[in-house]
Amino acid sequence: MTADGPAPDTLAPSRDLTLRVGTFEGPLDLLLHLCRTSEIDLAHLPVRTITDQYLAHLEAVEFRDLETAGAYLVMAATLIYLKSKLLVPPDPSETELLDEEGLALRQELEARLREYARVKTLGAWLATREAEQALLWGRPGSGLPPAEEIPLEDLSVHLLERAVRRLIEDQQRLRPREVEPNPPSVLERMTEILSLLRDTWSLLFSSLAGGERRRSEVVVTLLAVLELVRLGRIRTQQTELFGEIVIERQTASPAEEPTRADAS
Amino acid sequence: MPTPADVLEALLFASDTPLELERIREVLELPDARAARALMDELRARYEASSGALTILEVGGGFRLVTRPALAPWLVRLARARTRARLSRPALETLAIVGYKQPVSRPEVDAIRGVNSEAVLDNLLERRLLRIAGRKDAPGRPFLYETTREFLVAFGLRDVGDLPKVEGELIVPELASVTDHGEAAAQQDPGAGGADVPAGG
Amino acid sequence: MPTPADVLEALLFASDTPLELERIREVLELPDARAARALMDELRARYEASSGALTILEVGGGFRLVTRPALAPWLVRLARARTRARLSRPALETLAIVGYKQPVSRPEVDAIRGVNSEAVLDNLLERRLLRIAGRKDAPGRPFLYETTREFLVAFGLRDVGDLPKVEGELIVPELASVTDHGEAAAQQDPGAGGADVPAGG
Repeated sequence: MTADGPAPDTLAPSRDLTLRVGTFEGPLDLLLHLCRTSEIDLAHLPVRTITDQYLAHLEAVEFRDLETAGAYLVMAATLIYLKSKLLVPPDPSETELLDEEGLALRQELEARLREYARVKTLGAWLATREAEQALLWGRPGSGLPPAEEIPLEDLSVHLLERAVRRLIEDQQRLRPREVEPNPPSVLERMTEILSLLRDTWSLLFSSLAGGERRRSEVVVTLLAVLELVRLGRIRTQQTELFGEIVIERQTASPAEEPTRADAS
Repeated sequence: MPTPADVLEALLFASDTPLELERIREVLELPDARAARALMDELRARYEASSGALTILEVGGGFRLVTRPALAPWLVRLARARTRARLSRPALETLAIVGYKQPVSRPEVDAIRGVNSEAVLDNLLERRLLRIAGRKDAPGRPFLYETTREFLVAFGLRDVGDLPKVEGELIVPELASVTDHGEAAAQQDPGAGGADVPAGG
Repeated sequence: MPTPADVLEALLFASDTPLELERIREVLELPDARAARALMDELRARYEASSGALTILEVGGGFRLVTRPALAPWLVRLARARTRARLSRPALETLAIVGYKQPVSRPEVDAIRGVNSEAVLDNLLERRLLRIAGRKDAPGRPFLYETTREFLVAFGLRDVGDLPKVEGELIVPELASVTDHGEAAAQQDPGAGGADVPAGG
């Protein structure tokens, strides 16, 4: 495994800060570290202990940027929420009891942690492979005659024909959209966001609208987010003006269970 | 007159990317890939028998001629300035995710790592360890990422199948209660340390 | 344990410039250049005795490991096979666009393909399948590209009029509406060098 600190290829400007954060690469990494040091079984997460430890560590963490800070805070909020769902008064000898929703949330957290643990292990495995390969030297550069000195053999003209056909077909498929920009409807986007939030409880706005920075896409996404907030299906946080917007799943919609609103 | 094995040796020597069996077959006008493989085996046996400085590696869908690991100390001295920048932990973890989930989009990578992975992905693209495999049919139509041959070479893998099986490490017991939360919740890790991955795979 | 001759072999193999005796002396911590020369003679004798593909050449004040001249024809064949294989899908697409729409500027190629085509165009220029035909009278005065005689030869065409007729028309989008698109310029073509993409994919 390489040293825990970031190697030279990470983002240059954030390096110093990252080092001060310690060796954590995000909230899951911190959480996993806490579980490992306390020998916590990832299949039976003690909510109270882990929440208290996480919050205690959070104070010592210096964030590399607002977005990362947001990610840590979303995790903190989730843990606090989860802790608030514990049914029985604290009794360390008892196993913790949660209601159905809390149970599901905890299992999801456990599953994410296990997945992250696997990723980390695989990352470490890759690091050892990389180190092994660093002991091998190949030939520097190619010993073959350079491309421009090699006469090309006949290429089939059908390759060109196929390529141009493909392009024309693509254009014909896309043309209606090009002429009359037809961004996905707000409703469609809302459905998509909710379905994404089934797999994870928080999303970054930038990663939703980030693939293609078309203004219309961003606008539709924003409208969809606002509408979902209004409907109480999601929560959003933006820690600073023009900062990253964090989108979280709102598990219980106030419309269905109005009393929950006070609790959270 | 050079023997076929000599020709193969020359091809390996001159090639800066892994040499595929199909390419060998083509250049040497062999009947099939099996014949190319047999010739490769012959040459490899010759290299193993002589205890010279070089050895043949099967990697990235082809074969490479490289120096033996034992010679690294002297080569380091030769190339004083040669410092291959090692990959950072975020880079390795991101590669791990793409390696076993490919093709995978940035939001998915973000979700697994719990942090924004844009910069790391860009960096890995630039290093040609990843490439864009298309776009996902999802909000924002995000790019899909997959690993490259460069990735295989950098980690000495024949193909992505050489990656250790992480999924298979999990024991999936019957879960009585929650059915709503699908596969994620249904997977049960044997224990806290349960993510051990056997090398070699 | 590697012998000094093995170390020398590794140094020759991994060195990208002719290896000087002084350098050998230094890396192997030999007493003087004579000792380095003696070692080189030993290795050369070994290479001459075995009739493999490689030989040691004294050149430019140093020594190089090279393939024997008799093997050159196969190396040309390999290079040719690879060049052909390396006409990746992006390369063929770009060639097709230029072939059918020449002369055409890079922003226009970008707009049709939806991705940045700079690297592909450079590659095709280098291969002499395309050449620059001048500059377009448009914002930024971009280069115009057209196909070359090599292009015709490679595809077995007498002239570009011989290109097969295809149904439908390839439309070159109006660039005014395209520049606002932004994304095209931001995104590098993943298959740029095309090394990983097999022909005709």
